[in-house]
Amino acid sequence: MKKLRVRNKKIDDDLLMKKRREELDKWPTGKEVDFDEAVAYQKSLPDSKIWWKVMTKLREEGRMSVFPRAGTPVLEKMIELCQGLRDSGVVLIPVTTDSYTRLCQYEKVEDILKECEKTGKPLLNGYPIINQGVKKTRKLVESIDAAFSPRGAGGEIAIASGMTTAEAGVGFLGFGSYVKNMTIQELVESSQNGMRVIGWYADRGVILCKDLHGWLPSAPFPLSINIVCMIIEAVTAAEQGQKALYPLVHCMGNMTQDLAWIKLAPRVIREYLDKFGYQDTMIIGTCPAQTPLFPVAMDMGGAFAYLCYASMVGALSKSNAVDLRSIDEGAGVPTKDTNTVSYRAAKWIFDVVREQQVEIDIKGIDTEEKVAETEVRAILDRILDLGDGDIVDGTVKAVESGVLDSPWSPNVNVKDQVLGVRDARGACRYLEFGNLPIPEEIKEFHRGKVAEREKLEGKKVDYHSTVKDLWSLSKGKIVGIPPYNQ
Amino acid sequence: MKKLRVRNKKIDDDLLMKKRREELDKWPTGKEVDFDEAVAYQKSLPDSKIWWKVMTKLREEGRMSVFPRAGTPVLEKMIELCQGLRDSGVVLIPVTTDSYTRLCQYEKVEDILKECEKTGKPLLNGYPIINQGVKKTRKLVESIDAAFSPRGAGGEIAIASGMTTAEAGVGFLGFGSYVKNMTIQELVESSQNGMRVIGWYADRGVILCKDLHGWLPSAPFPLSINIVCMIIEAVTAAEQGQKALYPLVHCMGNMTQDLAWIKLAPRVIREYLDKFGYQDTMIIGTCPAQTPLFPVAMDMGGAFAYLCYASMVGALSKSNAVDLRSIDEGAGVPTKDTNTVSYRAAKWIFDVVREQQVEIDIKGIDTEEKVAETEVRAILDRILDLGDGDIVDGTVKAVESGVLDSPWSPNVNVKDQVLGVRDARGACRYLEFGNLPIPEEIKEFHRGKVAEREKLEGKKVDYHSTVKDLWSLSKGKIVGIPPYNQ
Amino acid sequence: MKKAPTIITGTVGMDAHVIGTKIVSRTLKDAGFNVIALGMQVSPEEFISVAQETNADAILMTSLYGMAELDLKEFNEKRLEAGLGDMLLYIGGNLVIGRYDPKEVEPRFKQLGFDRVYPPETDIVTVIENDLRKDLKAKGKM
Amino acid sequence: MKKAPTIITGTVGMDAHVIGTKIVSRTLKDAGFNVIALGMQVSPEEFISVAQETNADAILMTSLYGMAELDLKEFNEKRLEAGLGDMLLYIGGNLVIGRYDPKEVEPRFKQLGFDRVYPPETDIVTVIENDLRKDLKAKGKM
Ligand code: B12
Ligand code: B12
Repeated sequence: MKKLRVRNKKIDDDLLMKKRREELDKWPTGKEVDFDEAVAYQKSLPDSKIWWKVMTKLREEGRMSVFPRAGTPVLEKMIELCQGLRDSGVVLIPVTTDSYTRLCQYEKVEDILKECEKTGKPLLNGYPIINQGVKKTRKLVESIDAAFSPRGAGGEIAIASGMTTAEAGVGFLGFGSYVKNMTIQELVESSQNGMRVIGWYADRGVILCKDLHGWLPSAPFPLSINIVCMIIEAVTAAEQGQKALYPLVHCMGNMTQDLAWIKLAPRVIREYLDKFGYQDTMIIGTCPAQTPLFPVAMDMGGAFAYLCYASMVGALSKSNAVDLRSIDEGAGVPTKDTNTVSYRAAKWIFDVVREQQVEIDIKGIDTEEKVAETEVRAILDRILDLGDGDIVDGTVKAVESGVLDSPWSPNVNVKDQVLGVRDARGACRYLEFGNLPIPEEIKEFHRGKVAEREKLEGKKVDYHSTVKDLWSLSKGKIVGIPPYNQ
Repeated sequence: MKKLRVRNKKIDDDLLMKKRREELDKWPTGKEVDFDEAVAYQKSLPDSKIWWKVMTKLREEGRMSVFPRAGTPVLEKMIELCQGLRDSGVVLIPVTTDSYTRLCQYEKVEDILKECEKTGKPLLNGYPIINQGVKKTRKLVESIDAAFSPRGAGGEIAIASGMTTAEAGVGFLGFGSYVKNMTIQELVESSQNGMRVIGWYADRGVILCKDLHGWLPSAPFPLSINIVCMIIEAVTAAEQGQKALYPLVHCMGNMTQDLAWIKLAPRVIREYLDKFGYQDTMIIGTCPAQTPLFPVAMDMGGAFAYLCYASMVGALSKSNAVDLRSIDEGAGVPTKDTNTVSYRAAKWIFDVVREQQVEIDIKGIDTEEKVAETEVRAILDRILDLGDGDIVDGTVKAVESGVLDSPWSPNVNVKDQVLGVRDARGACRYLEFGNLPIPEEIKEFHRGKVAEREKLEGKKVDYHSTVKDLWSLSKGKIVGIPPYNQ
Repeated sequence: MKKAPTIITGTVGMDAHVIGTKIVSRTLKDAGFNVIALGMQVSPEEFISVAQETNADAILMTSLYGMAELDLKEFNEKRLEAGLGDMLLYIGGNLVIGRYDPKEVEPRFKQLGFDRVYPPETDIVTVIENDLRKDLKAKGKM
Repeated sequence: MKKAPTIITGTVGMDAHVIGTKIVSRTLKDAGFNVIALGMQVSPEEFISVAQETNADAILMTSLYGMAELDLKEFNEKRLEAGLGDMLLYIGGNLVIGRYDPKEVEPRFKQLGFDRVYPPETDIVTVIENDLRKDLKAKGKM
């Protein structure tokens, strides 16, 4: 058997320190970061601000939290927004950064931020963490008794501010959904020859947690590709010293599949972490996520139902948290009030259903789990073949050849030769397999399921079905049976 | 074995016709009813207005409808309200009557109704079906493509208007929750020596459907008493000629129990119908109901979550309908808009989850089903003993002696010596057994579960726990574990 | 020590919602009051005649079904005629039909003679401790 | 028959929401247009230079991330300078941050030079059939 390994040129400590400063020097607030002081500050945080400990405590006590999305540019408004979340029972608070910050356009941000502060209007679609800097962001963190996670950007400004998650490893989210021209080779280089900052903190006893996102399936699409990418993210993050991880499991709205994937993901991730020798990296839970399109603003009832569905799946799968949007998701950035009412609904489900510790079984979960698992193993085997045992090399070749592929990517270096559709019961199936190395009998299984839908609807399933399926949950119609009385 | 039977002095046809007219003569609109014309009108109705057929169609197609509550005095507003319901996918429409109509105070109603029409204000808490009469109510029925059910009152005015449900049998809902001084003997007389109107219609090919309500458990309370009463209602209704029935199963918010009861109720009702010789009376489905207190008006998120929970239980149990309140339930009579948004949420769950035809199993359902079934059989056995095989005589003696009993009744002739509380997982248990003939080992089971809660909360469970439990769902806190971080 | 004040409870008119008044009654009893619990569907006349007979110090009335104003149209007149002007009058529950702002409804019920008017789901223990004892003391009834 | 009109598509500024513009592009192609799909994150300058190069008849721009107004501040000036005053300009998506009333936002984008401004989740097939063909014909481009 090939020796399994992760390509990684470990840079030496001097260079690491130099690179860290260089990164921080991109904007004046970088000066607010003193590395040793940051470690000391992190170590002074109470357990209730440490992400992996909060997750663990939730699981041990049989409870859940919403993991929302929240970001608004002005600090005082941001504190208000987050306090609103805390009041609705949220103990895991994200700091969603704005799009310009994510693209390092700090000068532009500075001007707009001033305008925001002057006019009181939220002209940025998130919290500009770099421009706000450590002192101000610590004020945010200290104001609210919860754990914080920077989303999309933040680096050591976030860490020094007392946020307790950080990104390491090969990140498919950015590559697959946010960038236009990056190659997979560039992604690997940038995340691998990188700074090992997470490991540096871990060596000093500061464990920064991370959610595994995988390659975002932007539409109803089987989750196997995403799970493969979560495994790659997990193994490469562990290699860089990340000690606490958990999968965000993208739920597509078919209850059987959603529950099957929530079972499967942590199990196979654990297995591969162990295989690669990262037994000491913890998987501290699971967090189902609401992925497909949200009902439009006018359909408040549908929006509530969708988030209650996701909360219910989280509660029944005994997850520690659910990545939930607000009822305003289809409309725009949520306000404090729409967040509050949305997460109050989720909390009702959590407190009522999760705490009952229901042990549920659904007919067909086994099949869905087996199908997804077979796909995951087939794709990963091929990747390790391509890399001759090296998961990173294999990943590069896999993306280049479409062995790893996902639909609707904005990235011109992605093959984009695959498509998913729903079947007669709303489960996600492959419509186009592209170059995915999926075993023939599994392909047949998908084709059979697609044929069932064709029979039910009396018409061919094609690209247009895929487009229509983007809205299946949003319109509250997941299954192809015709409307009542028609 | 004793011969099982239902006491019933069948009145002769002439007397029946006389009594029917007497009843109708209580208010001038009674003249609008011509019996033969009513039969002809009923027979001319399309399937989509015939309750039992709509229910059957829903089940056959694997779909669901909300079964809401709706009633407002002015006809035009009532049509608007019902059209709003239909637009949100409701095909089973109730006509909730106002409190004065239920108590036959038609003169009073007439004055207020005039006032309503003049001012446009809904001064009555429902639709005064008797005062509105046949012509107007037919307009309501004909305006909307759905089946209609009069709630609380209506008699032959409702039937002649084209509504397709009607009450027969010994009705515990009124006796247990609406009246103050009636004895069980009086209840039995009034419903038994009654008019056999339902049978009269059935003989002419008009099947009027009925939901079995049982004795309303006004608080978290095990469902066995309620199910016993549904069996009594079923058997006595069948005796009077009712051919289509279905149980409203009162869900208390513990998912395991709710699903167990939904399985149990139709099964034991069928069994006893057969035992008593009513094989030709159909059970056409199940309809879970939201029974405990609703979240207050300010907690819109909680209200949505509660109704999504109930919808979900309905969908997972493959029920044909769910008896749902609106998010305004805790506040007051709902408007068209709050109905619409509420039932839109339910419809999302129905269309997304029900149509997936999920086959669910939950650990513990068997135990809950067995416990409830054992209780039901023990109580029914005692009733049949007391009545020497006659279920009606037995029922009279059972209520008089507290062998049938329920908490919080307004009726002074009810023992009211029983109480329920939730256990450590939110399931409903007996706290006080009163005179219920529950087997000792089952009593021990309840006591053990209550003890678990006492251990968890570190304090005695008593009357105050029962009062607190009235609000457990409404406050979104069903299980006794202390709040997070305390 | 004075003897315990006498309090009448019940739902007015045709209101069948009995749970609230049952809890109110038991809580008052547990707090040491002399309670006359009339249960549900008590007519305004019955409240008045029982109050006269028992020389009651207060009525804690309940109405949930939204039609209290209709039920209480002539109540105040009659109770003043009956010489019960000094008796405390509280009412609680869902006082009108539909969603409402308690602040708007309060004056309407004060007009009908009530000393205090409570919004839905009022905690009765707090009312006893914060309002009832104070008001009874102010009237020299405790 | 005239040759098919040329339409440019893409998301403007830093907007990464590409699915909508991908669907718009394919639907236009299927409807017989000559489509130049620039994908996501197209700068205003790029839209203008590609329009000049290809002599485009219309741009169907997309923006979902709420910052379109910031991205388009100087766009209209520049395109008029570039002599593209006659080219049709449509924009669709989530045009500002937060929940909004499309009626209020429309005039702001018309000010920025757009001929038509669409609310979130607009059906593109309807737009092509009802608006685009009509507008192109009116300009003699079809
Ligand atoms: C249970 C219930 C019933 C049961 C009642 C059983 C019984 N005999 O008690 C049944 C099924 C019979 C029933 C019938 C009807 N109901 Co009903 N019912 C309810 C429900 C679900 C709960 C009420 C309850 O028991 N609350 C619990 C008790 C403990 O609370 P409470 O009474 O408010 O009392 C507390 C406080 O208010 C306070 N308190 C009470 N009294 C007083 C007095 C004073 C002075 C003070 C200080 C405090 C105080 O102390 C208590 C403890 O904290 C509510 C909706 C909800 N809230 O979820 C509707 C509700 C009250 N019902 C309503 C209606 C309309 C009806 C019906 C007309 C039609 C129908 N929908 O079926 C009939 C009317 C029957 C009649 N003649 O009255 C409406 C009232 C609407 C309005 N006012 O606009 C409600 C709000 C539901 C709705 N949105 O439609 N109902
Ligand atoms: C998928 C998604 C993402 C994916 C995008 C993947 C990708 N590369 O495409 C990812 C995860 C990357 C993402 C990122 C972000 N997103 Co986003 N995202 C969404 C989501 C869930 C769906 C968008 C979508 O694909 N819709 C489906 C397509 C087909 O619809 P469409 O684009 O509207 O196009 C249709 C019509 O509008 C029309 N149309 C499109 N263009 C045009 C043009 C013309 C002229 C015409 C006539 C018609 C037309 O045709 C299409 C077919 O009918 C929405 C929320 C929702 N709706 O549920 C949020 C949403 C758009 N995102 C939002 C935000 C804020 C962000 C982020 C800033 C932060 C974040 N929340 O993560 C980043 C920004 C990244 C960036 N630089 O742009 C906000 C925008 C808020 C606002 N405007 O106020 C939304 C509304 C969510 C929210 N409430 O917060 N997002």
